[in-house]
Amino acid sequence: MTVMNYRKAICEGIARAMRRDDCVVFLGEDVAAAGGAFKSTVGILEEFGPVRVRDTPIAEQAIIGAAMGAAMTGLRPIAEIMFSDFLAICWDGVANEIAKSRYMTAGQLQSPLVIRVHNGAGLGFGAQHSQSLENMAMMTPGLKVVAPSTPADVVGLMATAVDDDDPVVVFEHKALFDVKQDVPDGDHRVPFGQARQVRAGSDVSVVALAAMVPVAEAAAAELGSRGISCEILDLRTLYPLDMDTVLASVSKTSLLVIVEENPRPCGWGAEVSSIVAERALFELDGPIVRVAGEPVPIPFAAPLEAAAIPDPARVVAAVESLM
Amino acid sequence: MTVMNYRKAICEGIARAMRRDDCVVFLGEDVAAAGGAFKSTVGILEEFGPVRVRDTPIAEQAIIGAAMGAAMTGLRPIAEIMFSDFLAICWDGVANEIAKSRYMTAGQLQSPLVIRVHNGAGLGFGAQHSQSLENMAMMTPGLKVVAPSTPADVVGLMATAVDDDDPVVVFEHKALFDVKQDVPDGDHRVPFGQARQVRAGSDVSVVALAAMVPVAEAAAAELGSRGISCEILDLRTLYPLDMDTVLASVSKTSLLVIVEENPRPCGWGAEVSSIVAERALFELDGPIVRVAGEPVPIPFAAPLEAAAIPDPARVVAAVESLM
Amino acid sequence: MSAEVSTNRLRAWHLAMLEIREFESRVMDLFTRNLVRGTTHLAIGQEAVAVGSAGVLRDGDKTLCTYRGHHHCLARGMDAYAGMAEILGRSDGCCGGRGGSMHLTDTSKGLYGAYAIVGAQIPIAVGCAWSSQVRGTDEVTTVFFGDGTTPIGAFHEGVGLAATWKLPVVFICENNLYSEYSPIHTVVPVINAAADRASGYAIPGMVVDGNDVVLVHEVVGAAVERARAGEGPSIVEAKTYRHGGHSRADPATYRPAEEVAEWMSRDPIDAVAKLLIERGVTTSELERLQADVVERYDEIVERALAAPEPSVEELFDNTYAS
Amino acid sequence: MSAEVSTNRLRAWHLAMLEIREFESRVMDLFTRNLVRGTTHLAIGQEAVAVGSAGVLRDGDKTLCTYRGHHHCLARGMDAYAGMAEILGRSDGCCGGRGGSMHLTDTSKGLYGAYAIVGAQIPIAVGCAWSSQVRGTDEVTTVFFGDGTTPIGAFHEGVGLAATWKLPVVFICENNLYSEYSPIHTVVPVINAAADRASGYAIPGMVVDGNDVVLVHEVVGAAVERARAGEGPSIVEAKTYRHGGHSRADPATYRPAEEVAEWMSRDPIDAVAKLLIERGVTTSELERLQADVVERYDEIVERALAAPEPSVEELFDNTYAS
Ligand SMILES: Cc1ncc(C[n+]2csc(CCOP(=O)(O)OP(=O)(O)O)c2C)c(N)n1
Ligand SMILES: Cc1ncc(C[n+]2csc(CCOP(=O)(O)OP(=O)(O)O)c2C)c(N)n1
Ligand SMILES: [Mg+2]
Ligand SMILES: [Mg+2]
Repeated sequence: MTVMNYRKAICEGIARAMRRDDCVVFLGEDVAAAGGAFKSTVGILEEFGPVRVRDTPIAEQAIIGAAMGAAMTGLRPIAEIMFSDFLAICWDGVANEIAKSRYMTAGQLQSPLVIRVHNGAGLGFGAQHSQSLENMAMMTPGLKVVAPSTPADVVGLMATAVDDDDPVVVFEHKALFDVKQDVPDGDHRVPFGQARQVRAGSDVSVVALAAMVPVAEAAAAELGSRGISCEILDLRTLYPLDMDTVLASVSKTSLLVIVEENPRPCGWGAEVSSIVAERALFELDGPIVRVAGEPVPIPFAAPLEAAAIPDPARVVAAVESLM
Repeated sequence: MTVMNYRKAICEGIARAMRRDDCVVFLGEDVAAAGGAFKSTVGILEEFGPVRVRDTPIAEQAIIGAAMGAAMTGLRPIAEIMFSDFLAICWDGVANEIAKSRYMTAGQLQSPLVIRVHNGAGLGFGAQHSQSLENMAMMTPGLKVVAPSTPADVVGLMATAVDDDDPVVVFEHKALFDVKQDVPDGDHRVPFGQARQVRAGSDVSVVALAAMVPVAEAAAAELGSRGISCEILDLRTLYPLDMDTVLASVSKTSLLVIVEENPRPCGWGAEVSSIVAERALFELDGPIVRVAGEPVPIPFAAPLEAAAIPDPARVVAAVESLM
Repeated sequence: MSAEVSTNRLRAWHLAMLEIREFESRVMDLFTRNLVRGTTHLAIGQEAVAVGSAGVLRDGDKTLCTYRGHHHCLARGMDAYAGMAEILGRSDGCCGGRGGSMHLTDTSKGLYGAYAIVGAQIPIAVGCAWSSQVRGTDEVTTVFFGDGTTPIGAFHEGVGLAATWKLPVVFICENNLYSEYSPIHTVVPVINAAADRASGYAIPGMVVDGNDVVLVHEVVGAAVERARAGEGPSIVEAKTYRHGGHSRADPATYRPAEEVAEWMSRDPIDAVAKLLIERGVTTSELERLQADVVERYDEIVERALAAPEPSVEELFDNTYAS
Repeated sequence: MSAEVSTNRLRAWHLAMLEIREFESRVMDLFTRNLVRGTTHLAIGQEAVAVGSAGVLRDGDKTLCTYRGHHHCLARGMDAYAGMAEILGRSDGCCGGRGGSMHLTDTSKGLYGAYAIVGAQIPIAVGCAWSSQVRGTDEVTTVFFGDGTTPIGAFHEGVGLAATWKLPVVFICENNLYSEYSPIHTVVPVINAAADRASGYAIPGMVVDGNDVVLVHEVVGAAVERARAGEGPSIVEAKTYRHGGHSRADPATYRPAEEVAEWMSRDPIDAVAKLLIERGVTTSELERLQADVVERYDEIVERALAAPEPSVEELFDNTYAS
């Protein structure tokens, strides 16, 4: 075990993958010489050298294309897109090419690659650098979608992502970079499609992801002190989606609250809610409540930004509305 | 009243808007001299001339940027993106610039513009020319989202879209182009945020959009012959979203089936389902069933393409599962 | 220059071009008879670009093309039956009927995909070339695109990365004078849609008569050798013409009659047939050849039409590896 | 050339540059004191590009810039208090605190936005210019971008459309030698990141010393007049240098000490001060000017810090017009 923060865990996850497999290459803007805009890839260039680790021009379509072409021809690239907001520039490559090519060619073109993006709000970066866009990936068949909430999961999910033969988009949440945790040494792996039970509870199931996991935990602590017992599930991956664990929890608690950072319309929580409403409606003792980002661009000013994304108070209120 | 097909209605809607307001300009790839790749804009160049109607290079980012810049400075552009799939190329312009600029500048930058896209499957165009992507627009605060199912709505919603001071994305469904209908003459307008009751019924509410409306109608006819009465609602716009009408119908029928063409994960139907599960759970007598596109890229071969999107038989089966 | 090319080679090229033309004519015929769904983009008139370019490649070299790519696939050795079955949406198709006319693919022949979003193939091809560099091979990637593709961002990002990293890729523009229905000069600000961009990337840009298979072979050959030697990418712009419309049933009435007539008189297959006749091949031999091709395609089309469609049980196959 | 510029004009430019530098220094100071959230990108060292360029514009002309855009906003007349309040996230900010440092906007001054996605502003600026053409005006749009922006697709799509449609827009590259932390020559294949692209669009491409306000004014002026006359767009590449890091607390240790020293010795404000002194302005007068500016900014910063933050009740304002 080694204690490390989320930022360092990103680096560790990449380094372990590159040590394990010579086919893993890493590219992105200022990821090499500068160690990344968030200093989350410091030392990778030094350890693996300039052939496997490359700084690119500012050209996200080229980065994604380069990753796909390399993946189709024997490498396992990890590509960084500096902010998830910039996926909008290269979404054709991600959603129309990478995600679909295996299907369209009956398996001939394969893209075993990982796209890492810095995701989420809370740091005052403004509307074009703060979005939570896991749902954009989740709505695209052919992509696997990962969003770790802890350093150990960052490392363990990266191992699984790099070894996976499908394209994986990993959403790393900027607001979690300083969170510290013990991370297992060696070949630590977290399988896809297994939600983590963050906290067991009996009164209400709270499903969360990424930076919303600590928000849910804070709310659960507060609710616990009021005698309400929350079970918190961290989905960890949106495709594959571990509905078995969610449904089992709901059938135990009979109440479901979903906490998601993206603006509400068509958020990942909508999908989770609709699956529960289709498969377990009669298990529910109350409405399915979604505590989601407000439907606005992320504002810059501190009080507005805070109000635009869920906080523990809103989760507490949502749970109490069900009691 | 004039009978026209959906294709002609597109042209009519644009022409009426351009006649009404000199500030309306129209641009896109081969929309002018050639009258559009789907011949849906034949005659516009001839009537309004080469200053207001322009063929562009193949450069979707430039098209969207040009539309936004023009909209910010006094014009009301209508921009065509030939296939909705190509939104992926210019999504930064649409989602990060056009959708957010009003908010980010406290109202200084305004983009009163319309983006028309050809959307949907069913014609054998393959995975990169057949997607239903209304949900991608719906998940983006700042955009209005329109998807007409009939010629009269094509004309009436275009009038509303062009006059609206917000950016509007209009999804025109390729599979509906030959559908004919009486279209009111004059200043026909369909307001945003008002679902259309396609068919009144008492047993189950069926909510649909665009090409799924006739699918729902065919299913309802079949179900009617089996003694099951469906109420069909055509949402027409996804933002604003007319949940009042949906909730009123659900409180009457107590059952809800949603029919959507997009692949299921995070489809617009997920949002509708989650709102009902949050606001009207106890009105429901059965699960909320979503009949959605299968989570695959749209395959080319006829039987596979047909199987990838909802058809009346699947809707019939869904409704019967609730009886 | 043609003097340096052996008669056997010219014969092989001629035959390859005949086969492409026959393939495309059959697709057109099937489309007109409503037996092909969706859309098709034919390369009749552009055969020399494909055959001349493919001729310089080795096993291991990679080729990426567009929705208008049947000729490139055949030129690199795709089985015509697998291509035809794909266009007809049959399970024997090279993509099991999942792709269709715009997406013929056969990685066993170095064909790394046909892409239907204008420009998308270019950064991907650059990635293939990067991979060849990283893996320490001397493989080369060729990537095809149209004149109308040169305004799009993906083209510039791809060329820029390749030039900066000196990657072994050759960008080959088939300038058929039209960006869909628009004359190319109405949508780009330069004379040579592709080659004139090269200076902006400090790489070579060459223009070649794309209807002269010998010249194409020579110019693309030089660019490929340069790439193989580690000297970086080039842009080759081949001026050519599609005999028919852009796609589907496009009658191409937007083209001046004299322009069409002039280009028809410069048919790339006629040109190489003339060379062969100059070298003593007889007209009757050429006619026999043509008759053989027709016969072979009669059989290919018949088989493809009789092949089964994919089964609905396979709908989800290959969405994911796991 | 500087001989042709009146002393009053030089004085005005000098003052404008001083104000920008003071503004930026205050932002840096506030950021260091943790009073600015998120990030900032300062233009200390690049003042001459902004002031020289803004000087050639008229009312009605439009300017679009980037996250590194404070200097352009001030040069075109943005109220410094409104800018400072915006950077501090106050409701008195030019965007009511919604935008922040990267998005200063004031359409009343022709400032049509500061964009934080590299390259995004370029097609939008082209749209502004198209609108000017459609509306039959002689307005001109200037759009700023960095050297590191030249590889991105949006840049090429925008320049291409403007060149094809002969739009009244001037593309002004501030080449500060770095694409974020990467030396520009490591990420582009040409010597002049922007100007060398011009030939690929058949438009003029000029290189100018961006630290010489007089030269900037002249070269941008010529490009603007050309655009205003309906002769189409140009690319101007101004070589300059940021004195500090890319953003936030970047110490910019990736830059060679000699390079920094050389550029520091070519400070654009010092250069114009030298001209003024040559024309008889006294050092003490310049010192007084500087002191006035400092005093004014003391007050601006104090007011901005005291201004209220926007209220949560206004969270949804301006998401939609209706
Ligand atoms: C990004 C994108 N925009 C538009 C289209 C529609 N489209 C398909 S082919 C084509 C014309 C392409 O012209 P060119 O590059 O010259 O190739 P050609 O068809 O002549 O071979 C267009 C506009 C597309 N497929 N992708
Ligand atoms: C599309 C996109 N990619 C990456 C970034 C992150 N980023 C912000 S500024 C910057 C460097 C831009 O360099 P340059 O264009 O030279 O402008 P400068 O900052 O030097 O003024 C980068 C990579 C971004 N904002 N947008
Ligand atoms: Mg062409
Ligand atoms: Mg720079």
